[in-house]
Amino acid sequence: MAEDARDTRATLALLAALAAAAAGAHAMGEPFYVNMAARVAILAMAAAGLNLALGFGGMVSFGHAAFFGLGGYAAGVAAWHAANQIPLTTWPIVVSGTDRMIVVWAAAAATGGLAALLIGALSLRTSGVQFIMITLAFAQMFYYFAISWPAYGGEDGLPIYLRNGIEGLDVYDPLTFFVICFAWLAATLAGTARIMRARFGAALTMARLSEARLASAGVDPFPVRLAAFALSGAVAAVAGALNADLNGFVGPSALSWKMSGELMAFVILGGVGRLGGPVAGAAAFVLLEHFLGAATERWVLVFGALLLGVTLFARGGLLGLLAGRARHG
Amino acid sequence: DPTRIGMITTLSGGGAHLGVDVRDGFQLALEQAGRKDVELIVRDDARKPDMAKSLADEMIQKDKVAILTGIIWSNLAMAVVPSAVRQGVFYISPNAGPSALAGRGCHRNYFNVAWQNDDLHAAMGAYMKAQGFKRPFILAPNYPAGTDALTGFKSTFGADVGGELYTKLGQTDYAAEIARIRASDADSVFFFLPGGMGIAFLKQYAGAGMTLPVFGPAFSFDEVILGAVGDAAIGARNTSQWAYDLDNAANRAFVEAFRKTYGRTPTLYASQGYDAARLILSALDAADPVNEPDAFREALRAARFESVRGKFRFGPNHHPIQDIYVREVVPGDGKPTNRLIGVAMRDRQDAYAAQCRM
Amino acid sequence: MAETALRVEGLCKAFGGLVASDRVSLDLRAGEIHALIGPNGAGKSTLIGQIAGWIRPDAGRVLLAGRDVTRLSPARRARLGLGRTFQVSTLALPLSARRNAMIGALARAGGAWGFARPLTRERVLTEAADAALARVGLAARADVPAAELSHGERRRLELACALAGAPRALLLDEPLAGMGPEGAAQMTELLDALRREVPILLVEHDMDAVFRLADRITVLAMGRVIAHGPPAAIRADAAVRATYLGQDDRPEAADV
Amino acid sequence: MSDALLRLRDVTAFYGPAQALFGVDLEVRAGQVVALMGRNGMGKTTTIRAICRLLPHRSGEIAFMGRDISRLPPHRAARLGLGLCPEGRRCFGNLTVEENLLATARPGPWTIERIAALFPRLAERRAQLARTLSGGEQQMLAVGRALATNPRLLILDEATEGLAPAVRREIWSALAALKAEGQAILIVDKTLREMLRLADACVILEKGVTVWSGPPSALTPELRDRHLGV
Amino acid sequence: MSAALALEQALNGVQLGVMLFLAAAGLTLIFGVMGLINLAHGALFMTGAYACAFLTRETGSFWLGLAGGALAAAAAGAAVELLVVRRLYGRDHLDQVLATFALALIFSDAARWIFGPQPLWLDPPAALSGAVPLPGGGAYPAYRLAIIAAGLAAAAGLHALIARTRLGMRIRAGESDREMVAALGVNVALLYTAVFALGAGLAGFAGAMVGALRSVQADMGEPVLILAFVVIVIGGVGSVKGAFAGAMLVGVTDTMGRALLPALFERVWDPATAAGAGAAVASMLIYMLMAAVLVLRPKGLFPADG
Ligand SMILES: Nc1ncnc2c1ncn2[C@@H]1O[C@H](COP(=O)(O)OP(=O)(O)OP(=O)(O)O)[C@@H](O)[C@H]1O
Ligand SMILES: Nc1ncnc2c1ncn2[C@@H]1O[C@H](COP(=O)(O)OP(=O)(O)OP(=O)(O)O)[C@@H](O)[C@H]1O
Ligand SMILES: CC(C)C[C@H](N)C(=O)O
Ligand SMILES: [Mg+2]
Ligand SMILES: [Mg+2]
Repeated sequence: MAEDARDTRATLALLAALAAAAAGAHAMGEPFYVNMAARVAILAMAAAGLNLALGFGGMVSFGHAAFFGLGGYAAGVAAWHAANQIPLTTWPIVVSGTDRMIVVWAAAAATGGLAALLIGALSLRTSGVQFIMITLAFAQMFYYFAISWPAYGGEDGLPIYLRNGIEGLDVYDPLTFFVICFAWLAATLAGTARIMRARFGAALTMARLSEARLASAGVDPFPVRLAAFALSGAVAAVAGALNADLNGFVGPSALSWKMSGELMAFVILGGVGRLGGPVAGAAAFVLLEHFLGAATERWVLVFGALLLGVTLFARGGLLGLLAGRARHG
Repeated sequence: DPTRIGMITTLSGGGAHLGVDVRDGFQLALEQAGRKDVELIVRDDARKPDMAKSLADEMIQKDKVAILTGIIWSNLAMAVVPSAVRQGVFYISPNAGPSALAGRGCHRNYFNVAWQNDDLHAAMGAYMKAQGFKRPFILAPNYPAGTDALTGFKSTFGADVGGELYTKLGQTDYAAEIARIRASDADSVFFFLPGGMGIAFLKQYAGAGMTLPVFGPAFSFDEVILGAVGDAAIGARNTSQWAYDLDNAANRAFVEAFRKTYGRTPTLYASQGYDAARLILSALDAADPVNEPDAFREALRAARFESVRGKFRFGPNHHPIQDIYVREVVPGDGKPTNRLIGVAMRDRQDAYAAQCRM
Repeated sequence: MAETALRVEGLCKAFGGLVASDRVSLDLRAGEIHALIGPNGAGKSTLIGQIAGWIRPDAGRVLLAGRDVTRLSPARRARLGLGRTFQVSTLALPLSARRNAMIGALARAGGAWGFARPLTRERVLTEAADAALARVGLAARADVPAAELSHGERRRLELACALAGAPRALLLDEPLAGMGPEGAAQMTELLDALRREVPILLVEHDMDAVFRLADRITVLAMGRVIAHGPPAAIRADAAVRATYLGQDDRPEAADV
Repeated sequence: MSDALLRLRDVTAFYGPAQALFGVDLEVRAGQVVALMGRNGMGKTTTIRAICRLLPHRSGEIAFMGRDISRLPPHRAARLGLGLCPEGRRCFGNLTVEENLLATARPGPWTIERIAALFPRLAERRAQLARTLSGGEQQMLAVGRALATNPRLLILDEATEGLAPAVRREIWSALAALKAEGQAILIVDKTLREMLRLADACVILEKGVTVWSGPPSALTPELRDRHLGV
Repeated sequence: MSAALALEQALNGVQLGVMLFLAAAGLTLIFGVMGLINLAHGALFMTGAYACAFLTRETGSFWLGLAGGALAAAAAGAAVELLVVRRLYGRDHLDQVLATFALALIFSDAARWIFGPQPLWLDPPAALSGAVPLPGGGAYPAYRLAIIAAGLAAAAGLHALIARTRLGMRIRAGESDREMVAALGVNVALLYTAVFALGAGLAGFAGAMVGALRSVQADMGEPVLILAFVVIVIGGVGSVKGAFAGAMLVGVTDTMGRALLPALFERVWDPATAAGAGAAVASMLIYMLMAAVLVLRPKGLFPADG
């Protein structure tokens, strides 16, 4: 479709701009801005995960911080055990902590995916407001658990003094770390595009647009939705793990409802159900936070007003402005 | 190039006045010094560990600060300090003093110019024991400084207390806790609830008709808190390494200058912010932190400045060795105020110094 | 006797105190159009819902080609060959006509679990969809988003979606609703031709079409079958005239 | 000049993209009872929804008491004196009988007491939740609720649908009493005989178009067969 | 646990429940009548508290402050409805969530801007300071008793309004058939503004009362909002009766959990661990309750439509 092509072009342009920004910052010896680009990539990836459920699948999850945070804790806990040389479990088999990124990613994806599968299986029995609220409630459950469970820092969070690493790469080099995050983001977007063009995507789209039509065609909407929800949770979790590594810290606030709201805001700000929407949304947020934050203490106010304006008036989000009118709703 | 100092502190939310006072005290010292080659960057951490961590990264990477300071809360310090000092930055704590950073986790670039978390509570334990209290009910929020506080108290009072309770950090409704105190057989209450938590607790404690005498560290009875709590606090006794009516020249000058600049009586935090700045300034006189870090560190360790608390020196773990006083809340001019009534401990050194190997 | 594509036996359904289906039995034979008529709220859509699996009956059975499907999900029934359209359109409006029809063929051609191959290269699906679109006369409109189709075209697309699944029995709920005279005539012709391919259970208020198309008619009123038979008999039935077709100047039989 | 209470000229209406009315003309004068007729799905209910401003306006003229109401929101149109008893009753199920009558009542000759006198069954069920009423009782309630707004024009859409014959008769006699008092009524009903007995004028719709109007006496069997299928 | 302590904790639970009811009643009413999810409801709670603190400081009278707090929140609610929410009725929940999330951000940052980042402190009125003796030897703060009384009175008043007045009838009729209400001559737009203002006013009232107990700060609305969601999901979205039942259930469960679990766990662990784990489980308790209710009765305890 023509709109698809425009969407793809806008997405590629955004990615190119992000990569160029990181490279430029690196060339100018500004590791801070390289890290900022990595942050954009990570948040965009998490929002892209959410977009799969919310934008493409129509499941308004207000609890994706749960998966993002779980991924972060997966990274944090693995690193903590590795740093303190305490095995994760001793029974039935000894599992020791790890600081190998690949293992951490797999663990994060599994944790997030599994949690999403569980939460989804229960939550998808409801719809509408109940769905929004029950996903929120489940996320709050994780949040309070993290706050009060003292083993991994509780409310204080869990500093990661040693960044998880990959053999042969200097992950402390901001540019290297950016490239890793960027690769993940690109892979997520490419994967999403691919899936959405295939049968599964068609069925998921139909489950959103017309559940009755899908079922009448002989495809049960529930497993399709659940699979998309789990996948979405897994992607958010990997992003969460990257985020924990970037910050050298993971705390309960990664699980808080504000985080869920922000992820949602990235998706909407960028444009719901558009491939590059999350990238545009996350980039706009990070840039606003940084430059508006430097310019005025009232940047939250400005951000809120912007979000309100986009929601009320520009229904295609930022990408809608870039690539044509809204696809959603 | 000027020396850049990054201050990450709490300027909004329940504990905001602590950060405000540290900042104001610090800035007062800078202004008095009148040095053009020192630049201070202040940011609000909203008492969130992750926010503090990312602000620290931003200051180190983007603003290229040489010295960080300002953190009020131990949990934030635990998120920031270890990675900051590892990146070669100096961290001068004007308040938070978690045991982990005093003992095994100590670092050559980390200095605490206030006190180790246990200190004031240990002093209060000793004081209450001497005063003949048998069963104090003790409570603190559940975070590093909270556990340090009760550990410190029991280290001098003994473990046999009338009740022990950990609350949620930032909690503002203490109905359930007060009910438990009422139902216990305690003869006194010792609490460590810094910032807004203490205000809420004291107001609700008085409102519930409780009459057991209360004790606590100085932060729970500073002038800001007394202004909000009012007469409900009269009679309470608290331990402190500093008091505005402490009689020494540096302090008299400080209190007067602070009152003149800000129109209010300085609190403990203001004095700590002031001392932190003066410590840094004294070391800057001797060396440059970026180019001569070792000399700068030695200058810090020597602590060649006149502390407003009087005698001051660092122990081997870069934490103070100092006297701890007892103050009592008395009716004042419109609102209650503190009066120095004695000394609880002399030359107190924290219990973790021995574990520190630099 | 012709083979029975679909049989409903003693279906009962109550919503609270309201009995929407009251021991309804009927069948659908190969090659026929069986019309289901009755006043608004008689329980026609509720009956279709129960046959298709969206509404769980309180009692009774639904048999599809002799197999009891009463407990199966709508999707399972669809996979067993039950196609349907809805009273209110369920098309995915932003998607093209072809894409809508392809979804109709999804289950028949292997299901939804394909993650890599683009839909546009799924020959089975595109072919099934194009054939169905051609069947309803929308071949030329295949790439147009459903939102841009006229109301009549949409109703035909709805039908094409059902046909793409190669159903063995078809439930149509008011396919003529909201159509102008020409649209209604076209659709009537299409249905007339379709009966040879798949038997149809037709709910419709347009009596012209019903009497033209139906081989048999079942009349529902207040959840109950009040008449059943060939069109001529139904047209003459007093009870049907009283409750549904409307009265003329003859004294009202039911009126005391 | 025209003393028309309600006048529709060439009115069209759509449900989303689907057109339901293609050109409806209709007139109700003060004190008159007008029967709106046509087979199923011909647009009677749609016409009524258009009058009551429950559908967005596209084209044509809708005037009530000489005033163009086509752009008014429904509540403003209603307050000018339209009292709707809708198809399917649509009583407020979570309100009691009395509350249903009171919630939207406006001052005028029709008080709760008078409505209770008209439908004694409602008086007996005063405190019962509407959703637990029988269908006939709900129908009476819907009529009563419309009357309680003290309308200049009472609009009844299938007010006798699904009712037992005895109840139906009660409603018809109540309507006759209303007519005697000079109440203007626009009525849609499946039972022609009773309706024609009451009506002063008839309007027949076919596929959303007014195809005939005139007095009941002019409604020949040939016309009925052609347009009403009987 | 002694009887006096049990009574006192039960009262604490009821007090929390009453406060939650006031916050949740507006939320559920707004959802029931207009089908709108309002994430800015917590901000209206905060508005009430700030307005009360401000007015009390300016006028010296807590009572004026309390009334002003409720009114200010109601006015803010009406303004929000007229300017923003009105455009959201027909939209899907996603847009509603986002727009009201944005409103919540705007409100809390605006409060920080106007009143400064530090909390304000508000004292209960002198007449209600001190404690009232309880049977069994305990005592209970007079102000908390007053909150319970005021909350119950507000609940009763709300019930009377909804059940007895014509406005209430119209509100309920609107839940059942919005179009018919309009067709019968009720200005639904105005009705909605009124309902929104009413819900906001109740939240503001609760915020003002709680403000004097705790502190008044910009983010005070958030936890209340989340709890109010839990309350109405448990009680049945759209049902005022459900909100009351849900609020009491959540209030008592939460308080009892916090009071009992740490003590229970102390038998197994040391006080710090027990406090941590007890608090963990206690704060998760209501979410577990909610999940259980939703699994058993997906529409809550008192579904509005049943
Ligand atoms: N979910 C439900 N809950 C309660 N009542 C229902 C429900 N669904 C349908 N009904 C009622 O059951 C009756 C039958 O409805 P149904 O939709 O089957 O009628 P229909 O014959 O298809 O009418 P129409 O010709 O108007 O489409 C109606 O009175 C309707 O109000
Ligand atoms: N909500 C709706 N959406 C789409 N089309 C509708 C809707 N309601 C009615 N229609 C269509 O509008 C046309 C006119 O319907 P309307 O209800 O006005 O007929 P009617 O004359 O009142 O019929 P009946 O005698 O069955 O009540 C019909 O073709 C119907 O299918
Ligand atoms: C305000 C302070 C008393 C806080 C405490 N020192 C801490 O480390 O958290
Ligand atoms: Mg139907
Ligand atoms: Mg009709």
